[in-house]
Amino acid sequence: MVTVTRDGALEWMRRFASELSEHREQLVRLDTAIGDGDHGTNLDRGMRKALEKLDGGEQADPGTVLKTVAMALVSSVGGAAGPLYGTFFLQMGSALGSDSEVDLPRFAAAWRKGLEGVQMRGKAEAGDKTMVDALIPGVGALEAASDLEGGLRAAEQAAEEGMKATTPLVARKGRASYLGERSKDHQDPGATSTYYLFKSAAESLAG
Amino acid sequence: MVTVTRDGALEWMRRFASELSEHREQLVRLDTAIGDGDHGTNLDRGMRKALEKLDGGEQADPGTVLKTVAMALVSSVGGAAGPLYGTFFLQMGSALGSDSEVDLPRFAAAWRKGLEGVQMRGKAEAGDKTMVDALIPGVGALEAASDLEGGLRAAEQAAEEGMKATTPLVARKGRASYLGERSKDHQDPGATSTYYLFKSAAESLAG
Amino acid sequence: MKKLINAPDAVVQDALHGVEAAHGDRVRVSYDPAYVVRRDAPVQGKVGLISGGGSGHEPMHGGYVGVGMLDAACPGEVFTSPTPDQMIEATKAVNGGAGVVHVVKNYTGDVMNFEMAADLGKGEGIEVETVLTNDDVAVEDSLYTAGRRGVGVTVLVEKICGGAAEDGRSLNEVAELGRRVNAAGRSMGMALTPCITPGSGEPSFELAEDEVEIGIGIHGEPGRFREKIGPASQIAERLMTPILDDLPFSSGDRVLAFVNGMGGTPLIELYVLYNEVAKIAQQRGLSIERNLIGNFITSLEMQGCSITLLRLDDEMVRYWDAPVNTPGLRW
Amino acid sequence: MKKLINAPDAVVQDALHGVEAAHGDRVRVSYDPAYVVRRDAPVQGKVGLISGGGSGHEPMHGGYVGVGMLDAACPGEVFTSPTPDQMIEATKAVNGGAGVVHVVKNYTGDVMNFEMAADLGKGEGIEVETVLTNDDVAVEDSLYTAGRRGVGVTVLVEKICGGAAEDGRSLNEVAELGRRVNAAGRSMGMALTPCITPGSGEPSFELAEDEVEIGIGIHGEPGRFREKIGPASQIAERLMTPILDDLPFSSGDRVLAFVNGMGGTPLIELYVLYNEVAKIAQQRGLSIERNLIGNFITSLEMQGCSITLLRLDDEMVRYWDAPVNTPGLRW
Ligand SMILES: Nc1ncnc2c1ncn2[C@@H]1O[C@H](COP(=O)(O)OP(=O)(O)O)[C@@H](O)[C@H]1O
Ligand SMILES: Nc1ncnc2c1ncn2[C@@H]1O[C@H](COP(=O)(O)OP(=O)(O)O)[C@@H](O)[C@H]1O
Ligand SMILES: [Mg+2]
Ligand SMILES: [Mg+2]
Ligand SMILES: [Mg+2]
Ligand SMILES: [Mg+2]
Repeated sequence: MVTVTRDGALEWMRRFASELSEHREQLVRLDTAIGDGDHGTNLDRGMRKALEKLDGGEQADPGTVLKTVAMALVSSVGGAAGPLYGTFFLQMGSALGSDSEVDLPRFAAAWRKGLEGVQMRGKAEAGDKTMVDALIPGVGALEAASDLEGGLRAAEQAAEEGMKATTPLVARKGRASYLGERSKDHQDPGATSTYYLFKSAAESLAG
Repeated sequence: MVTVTRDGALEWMRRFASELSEHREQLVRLDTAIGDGDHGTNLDRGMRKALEKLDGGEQADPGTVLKTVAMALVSSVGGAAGPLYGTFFLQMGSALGSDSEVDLPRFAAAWRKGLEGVQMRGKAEAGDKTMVDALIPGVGALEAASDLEGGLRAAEQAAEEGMKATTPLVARKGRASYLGERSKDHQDPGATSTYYLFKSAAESLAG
Repeated sequence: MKKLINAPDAVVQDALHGVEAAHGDRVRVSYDPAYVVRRDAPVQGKVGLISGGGSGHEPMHGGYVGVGMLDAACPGEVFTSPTPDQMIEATKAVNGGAGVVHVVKNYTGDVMNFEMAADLGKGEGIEVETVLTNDDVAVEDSLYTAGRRGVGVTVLVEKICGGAAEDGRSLNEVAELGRRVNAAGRSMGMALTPCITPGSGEPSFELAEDEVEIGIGIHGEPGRFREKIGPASQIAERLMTPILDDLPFSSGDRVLAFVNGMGGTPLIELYVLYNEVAKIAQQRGLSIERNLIGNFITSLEMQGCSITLLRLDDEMVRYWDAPVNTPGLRW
Repeated sequence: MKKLINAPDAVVQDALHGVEAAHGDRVRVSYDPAYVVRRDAPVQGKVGLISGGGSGHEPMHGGYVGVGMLDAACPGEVFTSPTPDQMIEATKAVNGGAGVVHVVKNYTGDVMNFEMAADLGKGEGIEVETVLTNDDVAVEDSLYTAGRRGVGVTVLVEKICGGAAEDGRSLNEVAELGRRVNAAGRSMGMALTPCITPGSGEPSFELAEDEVEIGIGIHGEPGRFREKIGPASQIAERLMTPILDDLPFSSGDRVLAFVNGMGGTPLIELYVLYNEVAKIAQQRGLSIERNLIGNFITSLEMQGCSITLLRLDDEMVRYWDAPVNTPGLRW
């Protein structure tokens, strides 16, 4: 596969939903340690709603798929993750316009727009111990790649490293920041769900 | 000792207070099982107050000692035990009049008056699984005795048997009665504290 | 045992100091003997209304002292009925010449202590009437036992009699109304967890991680039976069926539905339960005309709830709706 | 996990049905999107006041909908901020032409969701002002973090702004007053036990049998530090000192003292604590002119408490005292 199609985007979202459902408890546990324990439940509920929305209509192109997911997340997730993932998919989907096939450079640029949306919304910088710490390296790897498949695999790996690198950090954004130094030695739940976003992209689009 | 004097009565009350203080947890435990767990705390508090009252004044005779204890219990114990023990000591003390020395027949008759007061106040019959089940045999033994020392020892033993015999009973009075059949297989807390009343009498008056 | 207290035997006194500090504009506190009394007591010509009972059921009773409800409340030690001297002093403090009603929950200890107080109160020339509450259907009603416990309906009796007393009704009228409310009310409770009294430091009973106790009392007394926890709908059914069958309530009855928290149950759960109660009431053809939802007669930090249904008549509704201004109930 | 619920993901909806069944005379409930709104909304010419936040803090916010307080409340899932569509619909439902104030607790999720809603609300020609509450001194205030959490003062903002809105004050006046209340209020909380959200089924943290957590948030977020439990006097000191030093409060200040239960703490303990708070206030020369004691902003069944002090001015007192008729607060 050298481009992302509508069906590819749908498959990506299905995989993302099942990753979240499968790792729901893990995300709850991570969020219980440094937050309020709802990250897994909320994203799982949101992506179920998103799949319902996707199943309930026809999406013409990858951009519409992502914007549909965005709206479902915004109106069903709540918390920090709702607006952040909602904004991410909205910006990314908008960047894709109504293209029916998306090649690597355009796909990477859309991820970049999504990342910018997250940072605009949440004001987090690299190192603040948030989902941004998985997004930045993941998007960077995609931009640096020369083919979609390799780019997706590199991005997954980079996001995983970014996720793991959140562990020693002191949180400066979100609920974990209330803990100050005590937020150290815990992996960030949002960075973890973002890793699953890259993982599911690689598994569904790098076939 | 062949009579009960003012000092004997005082010693009895001190012993009773220290028995209750020593067995406070046991009484709490017994009352937790079939009641609300306050029997030990309440009687312990009450007898401390009673000793304070006794120490704070001069009592001319055994009857006054018991009536002083009665008033202290009534106004500090609360619950079922307050009025019951209060009535017991009030009736018993009144029966003793202002005699300064009390012999066995008069002493036994006073216990009987106390028992009658308890039954008047609480309407419990033998076998209802209450303090009455220790009082009845104890008072009976005292009445049947021919000397004070032997009578007190016999009464202690009879009360202990009465106390133990409450275990298989179904409670028909007091808080334990709410349990119905489930009150079986537990020794009654009030019968237990009444056993200590006889025990302390034997230890202080049968010297 | 972890509690926000200074010492187990100082809890009641310390809390009374807190009540005085917080509500000194509405109530006065006497410490020895202990009672909480309306600031403006005695109200001349008004029937005085007092209640009392063990502490640990807050806001009952101290939180219900104020205009439109109690004139005074006598707090005992935690879960221990108060003593006659408290009741006598409180009775005197609220006697405005029209007599005094004692609202007494049917527990051996409460009944005997109030009895002693009432005997003595009469001796001082104050006319006293007693209203005994005994609404707990979890307990078998029998002449040969201590009878049913007084639970949730006590709050309703205190509110409704308080309204009637404020309205200038006579001693006998207020007492009769209270007895009518008690006779028309039924309750049952359940627990998810036990509570720990400061005095004992130990849980009142043990429950497995998936068990509930149905028919519990408000002193941690064990209930009718235990079972595996079910959904709120099942719990509502377990409590409503004995209540409905006992009076019995019948189709067309107008009722007040009171969903009470035992102290440690979040309000959101009480609303979940209320929804189930409302459904069952509707199925049975009852019309819920008034309701009360929250922690009003509690058992320290126990998790659980009780349901009280009261069959209403016009007079009860009128005095239920009458203004009340107490720390615990106000409108 | 033992709870009076039907299913973890039905809690909020079921409770909303309970609210509608219980308080249908005062509020209407919308289920999709979920919000509770005054029955008579929109009140023409009155500034609309709405709030929202995760569920599990009852009576906040749904219990504060009614005359003299909120026009609408948007409940999220348990401990999860609600979504923009709820806020948008609620905003429309309460817009009487004078604009709408959003009371938002400073949590990343709440702020972002309300931001999205406010953007969209403006798009529909409704003027929206936001009052952000961030009174929790347990959290360090820094530009480089998410800042302080909004806790107890939120209840006070809602009551006082509600009074002002009812009094016909303008959008800017109501919002400015709300900001002033927030600026003059400080809070801190502590926990004896964790709570369990229905969604996770696990305790939010673990505490030893003799430990307390000082500086806890209302979502079971861990606090500043842990220590062995001490007497209520020590706990009051632990919470009061950071509060008093932060504003700072000074001798002669008139304050409202709010002792709040986290949901699972018996009222008697809150009064014990209030007594200690009053003592400390007196030592510091503060005059407690108003108080509030009870479970008003909770954390499910968590045992613990929070203290909020608000430095009062005449306008705050006036609107605090103004009539309010909601299920959770009424006078
Ligand atoms: N300002 C922010 N910018 C980016 N990501 C953030 C920000 N605040 C929080 N997050 C992410 O959100 C995650 C928590 O999400 P979630 O638990 O759903 O929200 P909440 O904290 O409202 O419960 C955090 O682990 C973090 O990765
Ligand atoms: N009606 C009664 N007559 C005699 N004794 C009684 C009666 N009711 C209760 N008791 C005794 O009182 C004991 C309980 O006392 P206590 O725990 O102090 O009172 P409460 O039940 O009010 O907490 C019971 O174990 C029983 O022996
Ligand atoms: Mg979270
Ligand atoms: Mg007892
Ligand atoms: Mg008792
Ligand atoms: Mg959350």
